[in-house]
Amino acid sequence: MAEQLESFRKETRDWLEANCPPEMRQPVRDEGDVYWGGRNATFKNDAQKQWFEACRDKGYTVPDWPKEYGGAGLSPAEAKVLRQEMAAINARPPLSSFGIWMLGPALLHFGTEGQKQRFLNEIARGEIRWCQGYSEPGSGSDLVSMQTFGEDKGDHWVVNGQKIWTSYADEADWIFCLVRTDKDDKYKGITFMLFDMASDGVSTKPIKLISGNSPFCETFMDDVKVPKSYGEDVPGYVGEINRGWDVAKYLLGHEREMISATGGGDRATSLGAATSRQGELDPVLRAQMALFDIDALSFTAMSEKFMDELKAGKGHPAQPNMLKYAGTELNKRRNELMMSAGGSTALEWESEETSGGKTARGWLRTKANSIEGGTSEVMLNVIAKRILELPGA
Amino acid sequence: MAEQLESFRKETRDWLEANCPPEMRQPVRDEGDVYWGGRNATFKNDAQKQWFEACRDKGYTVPDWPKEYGGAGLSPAEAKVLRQEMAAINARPPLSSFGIWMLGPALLHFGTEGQKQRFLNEIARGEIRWCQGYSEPGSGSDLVSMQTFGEDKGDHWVVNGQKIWTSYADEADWIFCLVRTDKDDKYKGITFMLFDMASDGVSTKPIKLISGNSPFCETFMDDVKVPKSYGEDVPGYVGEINRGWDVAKYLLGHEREMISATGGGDRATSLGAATSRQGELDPVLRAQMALFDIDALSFTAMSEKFMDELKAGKGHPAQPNMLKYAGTELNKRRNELMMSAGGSTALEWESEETSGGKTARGWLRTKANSIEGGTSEVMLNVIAKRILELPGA
Amino acid sequence: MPLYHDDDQAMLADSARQFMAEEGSIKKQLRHWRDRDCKDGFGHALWEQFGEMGFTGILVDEDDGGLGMGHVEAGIVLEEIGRNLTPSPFLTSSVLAATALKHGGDDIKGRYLPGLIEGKSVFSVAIDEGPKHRPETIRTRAEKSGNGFRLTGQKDFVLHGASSDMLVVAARTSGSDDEPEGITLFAVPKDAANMSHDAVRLVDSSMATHTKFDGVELDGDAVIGEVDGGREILNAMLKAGRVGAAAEGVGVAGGAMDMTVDYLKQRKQFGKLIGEFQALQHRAAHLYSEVEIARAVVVKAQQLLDGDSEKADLMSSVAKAKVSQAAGLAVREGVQMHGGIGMTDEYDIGLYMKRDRALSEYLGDAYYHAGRVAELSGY
Amino acid sequence: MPLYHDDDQAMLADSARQFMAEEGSIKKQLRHWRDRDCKDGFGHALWEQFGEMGFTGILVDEDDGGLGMGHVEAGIVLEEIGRNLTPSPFLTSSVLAATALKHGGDDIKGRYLPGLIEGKSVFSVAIDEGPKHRPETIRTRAEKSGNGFRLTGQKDFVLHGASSDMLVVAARTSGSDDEPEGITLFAVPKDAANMSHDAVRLVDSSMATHTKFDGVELDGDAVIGEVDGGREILNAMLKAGRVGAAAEGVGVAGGAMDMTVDYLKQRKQFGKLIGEFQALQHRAAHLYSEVEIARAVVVKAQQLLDGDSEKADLMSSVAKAKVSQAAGLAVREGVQMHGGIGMTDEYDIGLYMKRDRALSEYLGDAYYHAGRVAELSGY
Repeated sequence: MAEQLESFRKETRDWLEANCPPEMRQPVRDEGDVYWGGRNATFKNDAQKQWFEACRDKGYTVPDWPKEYGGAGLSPAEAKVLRQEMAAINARPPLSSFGIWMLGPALLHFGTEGQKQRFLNEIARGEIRWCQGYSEPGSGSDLVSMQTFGEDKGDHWVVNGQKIWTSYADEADWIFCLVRTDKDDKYKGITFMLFDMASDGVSTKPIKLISGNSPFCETFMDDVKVPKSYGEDVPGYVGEINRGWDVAKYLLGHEREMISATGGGDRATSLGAATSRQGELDPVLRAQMALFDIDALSFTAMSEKFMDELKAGKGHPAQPNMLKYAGTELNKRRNELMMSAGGSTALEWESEETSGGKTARGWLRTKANSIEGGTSEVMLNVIAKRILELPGA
Repeated sequence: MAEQLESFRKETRDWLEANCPPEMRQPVRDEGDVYWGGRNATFKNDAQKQWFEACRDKGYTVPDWPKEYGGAGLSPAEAKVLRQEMAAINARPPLSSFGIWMLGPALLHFGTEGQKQRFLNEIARGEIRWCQGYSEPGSGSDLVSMQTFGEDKGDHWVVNGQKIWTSYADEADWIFCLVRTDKDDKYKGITFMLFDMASDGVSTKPIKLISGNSPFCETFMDDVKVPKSYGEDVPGYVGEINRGWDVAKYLLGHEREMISATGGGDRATSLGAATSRQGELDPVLRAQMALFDIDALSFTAMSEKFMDELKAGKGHPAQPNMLKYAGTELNKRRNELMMSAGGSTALEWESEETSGGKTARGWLRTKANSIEGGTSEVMLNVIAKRILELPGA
Repeated sequence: MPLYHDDDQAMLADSARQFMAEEGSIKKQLRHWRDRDCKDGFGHALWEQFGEMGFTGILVDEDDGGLGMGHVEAGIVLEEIGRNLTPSPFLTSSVLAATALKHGGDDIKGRYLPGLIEGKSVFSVAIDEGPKHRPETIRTRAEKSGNGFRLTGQKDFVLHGASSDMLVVAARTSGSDDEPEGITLFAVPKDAANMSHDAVRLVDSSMATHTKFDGVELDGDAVIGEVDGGREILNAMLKAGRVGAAAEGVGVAGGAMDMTVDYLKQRKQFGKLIGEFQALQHRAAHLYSEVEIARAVVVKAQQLLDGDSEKADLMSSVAKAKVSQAAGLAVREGVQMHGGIGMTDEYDIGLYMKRDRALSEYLGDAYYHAGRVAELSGY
Repeated sequence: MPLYHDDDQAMLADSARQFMAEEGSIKKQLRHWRDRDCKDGFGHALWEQFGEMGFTGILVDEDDGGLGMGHVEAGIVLEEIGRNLTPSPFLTSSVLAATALKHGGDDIKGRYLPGLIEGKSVFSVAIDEGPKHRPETIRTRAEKSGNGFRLTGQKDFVLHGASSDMLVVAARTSGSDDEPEGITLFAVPKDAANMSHDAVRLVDSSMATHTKFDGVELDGDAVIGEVDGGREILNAMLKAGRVGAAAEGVGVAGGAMDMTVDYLKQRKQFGKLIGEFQALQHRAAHLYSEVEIARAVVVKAQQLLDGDSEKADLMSSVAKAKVSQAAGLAVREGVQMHGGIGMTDEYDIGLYMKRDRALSEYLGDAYYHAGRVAELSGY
């Protein structure tokens, strides 16, 4: 077993050596370095193309998915080895996509064989770029109160409504979208639909954030026709009609885990050590930094502990909520302190010295951490109810 | 006007010079230095007796009460001058009592002429010591849910029930006590009764606190007979029967003002400056001290501002709630920091060096500040509702 | 003096409130100039209106053509500026520079005050060197040159630097970098040769400069006060500036809080107004208390400053720090309680967060002033 | 190593939990001894039971008759001690002194370890001088005297000092007060002449001494390890002690939290269980997160210590500080949420507050360790 893994590690190392171009062995600096795939995708340079294609052909865009759906069929242990070896050479992800992170897991769990064959392969091969249609202006934390409605027309629905916070809706090919199909049942009246963003009646509008331009959009649906089927065994929805909330909940849990996994920022480094390099720290600020570092290092330990427990099947289902709550609050505090340490330089919004206000924009962007993927308040509600079993509403 | 005041100041100074013995010109060190009056009161020494009697005869135990009720009938401006001149020589209060602080104001506002004549004079002359019967074991924040019941027997009630947190119940002569007289109306079914603690069926039990022995008691009432009248125009209750909640609310507001006035601890001194005298401060503790001092000095300003506004009739009725909330929370924080500064010495519970654990006991005692007289949670509810006008329960 | 506004001050507050809400609103000023990428970051027309209202000369002595009022009155205007996020050079010109000029001779007053009072002139102050406010250390040097001085060095975080007609510059005329003494203040006119501005837009859309003095030649009459006697004037400026910034911060905090409390009364989730949720109620109530405490300490500091009290220095730092904490809480709670839309540029709450950040940093953040409070208190 | 207990550790935890809940309960131990004004502050019979359970020798090598386990295992016992507020000399004897003795020769081990393992001997450690933990400075001096040493100085906050059979004393054999080197550790027997204890009861009812060494004559074989080589042993003791105290603190925090959450489910006010109020729910949920974070970092620090990692020093301070913050929150929230009855001696929640305070202070409070974290991280 351990021997097999070691031989896999050796193979992987060799394969990476042969296939990952030097340009792809550098940290992602900006959005331009990310390859999202899709119908209209272009490569930034040859290295990006070469790296993507090598991974695609090997199944390494989604290494732990089964081979028949475009993955490499790696075991969890093998997938971990691959991650470690890629990290060791700073290899960039060959393909980023909400298809991989969100829709894929939902289809693997709820999809029909036909859906998996078609959509998972498209995702794995970077052919179709997906976006997500969950929140609505009136339905944030209370997601299930959403109003976008699909009228049943026999073999299709006619969908009307508005979604918000659809990341990259303006660049995505298809959307997975929560649509109300029964107005009488709040929870059992939602269908998890899949449709082409090029359909008649779909339009998008980018949302500018306090941190500047953003990938988020508003998405408007005006008499959009969504087929109930895209061919044999390929329904136009995931799971059952009117039971899309089950799929949505499954994905929300998944999303919170993902967000919490990145919470707390770069955990390996001491914030105080990093910021003190900019100049001598004010003694009171130094004290706050130290108190922060204590919290951050402790949080990292909890994060590690939960991952270990999760792997061992010992995890509590509400743990991701705690990670998300504590991790995002910590990340906001980290950025407040970074702004303080940076002083007036960190206030600069457009200067070259700050790479266009990177510190300030990053700081403002973290304010969304405790909102997106479930607010801190919702997380606290869940902890109170599901872990502490406190009574009442 | 100003001239009159100046001549009053001169007279007061002379009077104090002549009447306040040197022993009474020192800060109160412990409970033994306080004179509470009452049927069984004894004086600690001649000076205490002399000072009390001089004040009693001058009406200075309750200087701003009308002369006919045992006061000196001073105007607010004159009373302030007296306070200033007493403070200038560190004069001790000649008489402390819940009669002065609590029942007196209630009688002045709600009492009959007969009640005022009798009870206010008794209070002013230190003849009767009162205690307060409000809370019950099941009714803390939700005071109005109290259950102690008085059965109407025509010319008297028969009272059964239990009160808690009755300060000095074991040393008091009479009690003013909330008793349910109508079980059908929560608010309009409570009577504010007055009765002798020597009545048959009244018993008390002291409560030991986490900080050690305390003046608090439990008070048990077992078929206690409370007359509806103590003579002509002297009802055995304040206000109307079944409308004791109005009196209670009035007094609660009064109590909160009193507690908030002492909140935040000794405001004139910097905590950091005081504690750094014990030795060099740890740099992180120093930072916390400085942040505390900022909050404390700012709170003092708010406290001053509210008093000024109150005097000018510009006060908001919910301001005492804010003072109580912020002041008591601050006082708890102050004591936590004092414990940290004191280190292992401050942990000592019975040693001579710490005067019997004064720092530790004081620290623990402050934990009650945010409970007694209305919890911090109740204060926040009131601010949310009455000032911010937030909706709902 | 009671810690509330007297009748005259209440009248001033009414007119400032009305004026700023109408003329200085976020839509009319901050967004207007920001969306046009205005290189000043504020509107000169509004500044002239400030002059017409008499705001510009609030702190200028009556003998010098001003209103001869105090920091309570200046703070009244600043609080409304804060509440409406009104971009203007009021703090730098009418508070900081005006305080400096108070210490100048008739000649320099005559040169600069009329323009200020009319709202035609904009003044900046150049104190900071480096990203953090450390006025104890002044490295910029002014060396004797002819019958004047030659200024060399760099100043940072010079608000409105590129838009100003005159900069009050703190420079060293003797002693070493960290010495308290040896500082002189200069009034440097905008057209001074060898002065260059690197103007940058800040997070709150205001404009600040890194200003270089590369051997700027100044006449002797550019000196404000006495040569080597600038530290005292600088301290007076800093006290006035801290208390002024704190007053503006109370406005920022109050504006953000009011927006948020309003939102709590409008937004529904889970079939309820979110303001019905007790967890949010308690947070809002706590925030309200903190803002009221901050408001009170600002008035206290203003009165102490107006009364020339010894405690004014300490309390100016207390006020600056407390407001920074309270306003920081207000904008963070504001953005969080607004949820997703609080993150959008379309809603104003994020603008409060941005202004608070810049204002907190200006003239020293809460940490700097906490350290100062400890030192002034002897620990 | 995964950050959870393996099967053996889980078994140990089960038996420790059961034992401590039954034999070490608040009623049976803490209140029992306290209400009798016991001069030890703990029960010797229970300490012998610790011996029978094998707890006493958890950190003692198997070769020396112990269980040869690590800090994870010691922490399992300590967490249950914390949860039940069980008074015992476990931390000073089985963690701190045992760590010191690990570095001693066979002779000294043979003299002291059997008594420890049987739960018959009680050991103390004398490190602090003055009210705050500052082990960087050691003023107590041991001067050469004959073929031994003569010990002079005073130690404070010596837990169980007057009840102990042997004290591990850190003294200076060379160098000046603040020097890292020049420290030697001594095993001072209880009957040493010229040693006197001033025993005081602490807020948590434990007993500590101010211990005076007024020319205590010690043989050379009282030295633990090498002369002048004590700093390294002291550091090992401190790391073990911090992580151990942190483990106990997690128990204190967890015990206080569980009591409080139970109370929220029982107490009614305003016609509702108070646990239905969202403001309290959110505070309880936040508290739970903080306690879980503290629990995790303690396991992390234990594993690093057991693995002899370089990071163990930093993480031992992180763990001590984090637990102190989390447990402080737990007891403060606990007392407040219990309302009036939380203030009474009759209810246990106040006992948690008292123990937390003493434990937080022992071996350095959160502020001390925050400073250490900054220094170790290079800022």
